Amino acid sequence: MPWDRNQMAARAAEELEDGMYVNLGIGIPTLVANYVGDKDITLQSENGMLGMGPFPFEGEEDPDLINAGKQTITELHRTSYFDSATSFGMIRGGKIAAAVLGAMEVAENGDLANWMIPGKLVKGMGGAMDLVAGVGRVIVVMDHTNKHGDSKVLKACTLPLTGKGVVDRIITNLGVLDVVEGGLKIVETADGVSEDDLRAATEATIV
Amino acid sequence: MPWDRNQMAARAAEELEDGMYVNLGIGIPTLVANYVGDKDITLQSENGMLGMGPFPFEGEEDPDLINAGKQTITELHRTSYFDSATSFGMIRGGKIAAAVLGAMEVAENGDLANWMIPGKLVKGMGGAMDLVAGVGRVIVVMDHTNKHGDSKVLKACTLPLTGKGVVDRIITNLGVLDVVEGGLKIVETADGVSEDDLRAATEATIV
Amino acid sequence: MKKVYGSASEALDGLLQDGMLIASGGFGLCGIPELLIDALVKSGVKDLTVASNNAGVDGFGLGKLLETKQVAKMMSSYVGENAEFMRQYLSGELELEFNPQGTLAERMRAGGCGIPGFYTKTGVGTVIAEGKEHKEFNGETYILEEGIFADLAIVKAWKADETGNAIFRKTARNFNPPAAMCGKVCVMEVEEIVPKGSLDPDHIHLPGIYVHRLIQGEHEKRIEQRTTRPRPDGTARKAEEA
Amino acid sequence: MKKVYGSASEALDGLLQDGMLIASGGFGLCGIPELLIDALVKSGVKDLTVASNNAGVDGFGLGKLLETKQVAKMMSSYVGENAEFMRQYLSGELELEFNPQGTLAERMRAGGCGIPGFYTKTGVGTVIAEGKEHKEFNGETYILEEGIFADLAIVKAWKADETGNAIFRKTARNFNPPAAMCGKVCVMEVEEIVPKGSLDPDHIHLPGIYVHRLIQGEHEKRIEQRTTRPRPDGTARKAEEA
Repeated sequence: MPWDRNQMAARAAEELEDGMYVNLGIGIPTLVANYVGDKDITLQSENGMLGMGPFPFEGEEDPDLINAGKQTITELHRTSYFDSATSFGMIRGGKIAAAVLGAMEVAENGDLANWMIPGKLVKGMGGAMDLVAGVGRVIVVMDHTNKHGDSKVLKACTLPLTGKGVVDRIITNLGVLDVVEGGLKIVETADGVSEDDLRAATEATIV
Repeated sequence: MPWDRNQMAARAAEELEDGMYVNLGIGIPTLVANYVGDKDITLQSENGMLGMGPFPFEGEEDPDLINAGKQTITELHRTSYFDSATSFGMIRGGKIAAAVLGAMEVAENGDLANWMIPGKLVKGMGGAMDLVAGVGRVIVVMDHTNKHGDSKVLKACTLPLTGKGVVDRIITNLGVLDVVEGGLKIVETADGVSEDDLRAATEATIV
Repeated sequence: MKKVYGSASEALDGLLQDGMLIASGGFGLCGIPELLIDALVKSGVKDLTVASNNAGVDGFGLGKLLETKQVAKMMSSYVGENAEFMRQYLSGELELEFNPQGTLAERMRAGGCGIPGFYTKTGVGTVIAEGKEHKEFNGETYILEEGIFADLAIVKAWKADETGNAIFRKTARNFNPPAAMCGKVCVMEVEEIVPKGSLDPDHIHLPGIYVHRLIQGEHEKRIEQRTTRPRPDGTARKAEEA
Repeated sequence: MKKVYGSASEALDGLLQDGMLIASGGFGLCGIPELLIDALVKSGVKDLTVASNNAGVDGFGLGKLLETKQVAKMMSSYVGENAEFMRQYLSGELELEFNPQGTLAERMRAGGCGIPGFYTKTGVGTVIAEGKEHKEFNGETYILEEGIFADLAIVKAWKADETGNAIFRKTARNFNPPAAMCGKVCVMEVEEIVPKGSLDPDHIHLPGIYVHRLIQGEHEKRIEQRTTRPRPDGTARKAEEA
């Protein structure tokens, strides 16, 4: 059976190691925080914070304390605040060990598209281009196919790119794939999903 | 009679206007602080401080509080501290209105040499190159001639430059000169010093 | 040298010109210069280029300045929460220059620090890189991005002393320091002006040298996404690290 | 993930290699990583390139590392207080790359921020510009300076919590944050390690993400130029602004 959103998030959490500073994107990646367990993970919010805590209790929302998705959050004992130039300095400078991001399309060469559908959706890349260019390891978490059943794991992206050759690992509802020389390599499959199932659902070259 | 060190400093202080952020170099420029009177001047110390106060009272020296000349100083109510990258960001970014600096040589085109005598003195430029390139107005304060009686106000500098075409005004023991199109213009002379005296002591073209 | 002004409109007096480039602090609706934006609306200044990470929402923040069509061009990274923006952009009334968020922040800081250009890996191989100089360093390709030198910066801090030394609160700091740095003139609004000497010099986030005019005022500080979690036992408790 | 080590030597264990590039914080003798410099001397690591604004004085700070001839090259802006340095330099034993002070600080910050190169007006028309790329922006000439990417950064802060969040005191901050940023690994010494949560998150000067290893120790904090003024009436009084 393919993984659900929470299972994908749990699988992504396995990628994170003790002591890592990590940036989690919006959507499924946000859920990853629920599965880090005892690991000493520090979450960055790229609007200027390290050590992002959970949502506040009702009535304790602070308009001066939001995450990159503009949601009210809380601070922790380890928290530090800084300005946006410093925040992206640490991103661009490779200080963030990993980013877990959603995607519209990923290609077998590691290309990532997750910010724009021409003529349809013009919201902007926000910090996504900086993250994929700068962080140590880019892990994409997304459904393997779109709502029409078409593969989102492609030979080449069709949408405008967020970054070229930037993705290291893809975690979908069907399994885990690594970007390697010549295409994608299957790392594992979801329980009850065979390698053939995964290949059949994938447009990209699997080596 | 030519101005003495304190008179030169007093004359330089007249250049400073209310509200200015100013950087004072080592030597005579340091004395300028004694003559700003009631003007609201904020002194920068380029090692990371705005709002530099006077020397501490004996017994109150703080090893964590020094100026760019490595002397112990004090803070004021307006003081702020910052790192060296930020400090030179404000210098390079033109936020410092004026720098008052000493010099070995100044040329009629505004070239300044004050950091090195080849084969003899290799101390380094410190922050001088950043200051002359970045601040709004560069005012040089120095003796008009060296100890051999040779003019330090030259047609062209002979020593390695600190900056090219960077000097706006020169205040010497003999008077005040501005760097203008085609050479230097006499702004005023010290009491009892004639324009002819000043011309005679100057190698540079006076227009 | 008085920096403190009586109102946002007074603080902007003499600084505005049609067609000017304004850099604004804030991220989403957090830490935005609400009062100065309102004063810009009132002033009627037009054909503005505004460098700001976001474009506000409909009816609040920079959204107000879009409704009055005073903005000709936005330099932003994300404009997703503003229907009027989208309408004007898609109809060609409004120009939009997308900047990756970190590139935008660094371009502001660079301008403020006298750096006209810097190289970054961000955006290489994407539409962002089109038309920009490419250069190799140690075998990797980078693109040249230029510093932003704004005619005016409008920013919001938490507290400042009369000399403009300012501190920010939590994530409301965001783009405010880099925006302030890149303005030829910077006007700042704060929640409280405190006496000189009451802020620890080691705690200043933005030295007063960057702040030319200063006002104090009331801020709505609207929350864009109010997210909470259930209180386990009904008693007040701060979120604490395990 | 423990960052706290028992001694400077333990904290450097496994990080040292002959020929490596080390960035050091400090200005003059103010805010220098005294304990880590001593541990470098003890380690015997050699052929070092050291990026540091100054080279210490004879017998203290980086001067110690020069006496043992462990340094092959200095990247500095001012080395005037060190006779042994001058001797080695003039005899050709030591290589010296002069950097204008602001260029050195910005090169460190740039390296730490993933910026391989930036343009500056500083040094144009001087020996500093020789051999560097020149480029025009808006009719003015700038030179290209490259980011510094150090193998190791050694810095000194006042206090830090166990996660490495650090604060500095007065002008002892200086080059420490940019040096810390540009190190692949950064080791920090502090006067006091405090429990997590005891530093205000708004007061952190250097977030712990930049700090990989941390030690606490006693610092001599030698004063280079002890300058004072006479106490007018013999009673203790703090310098106050009029």
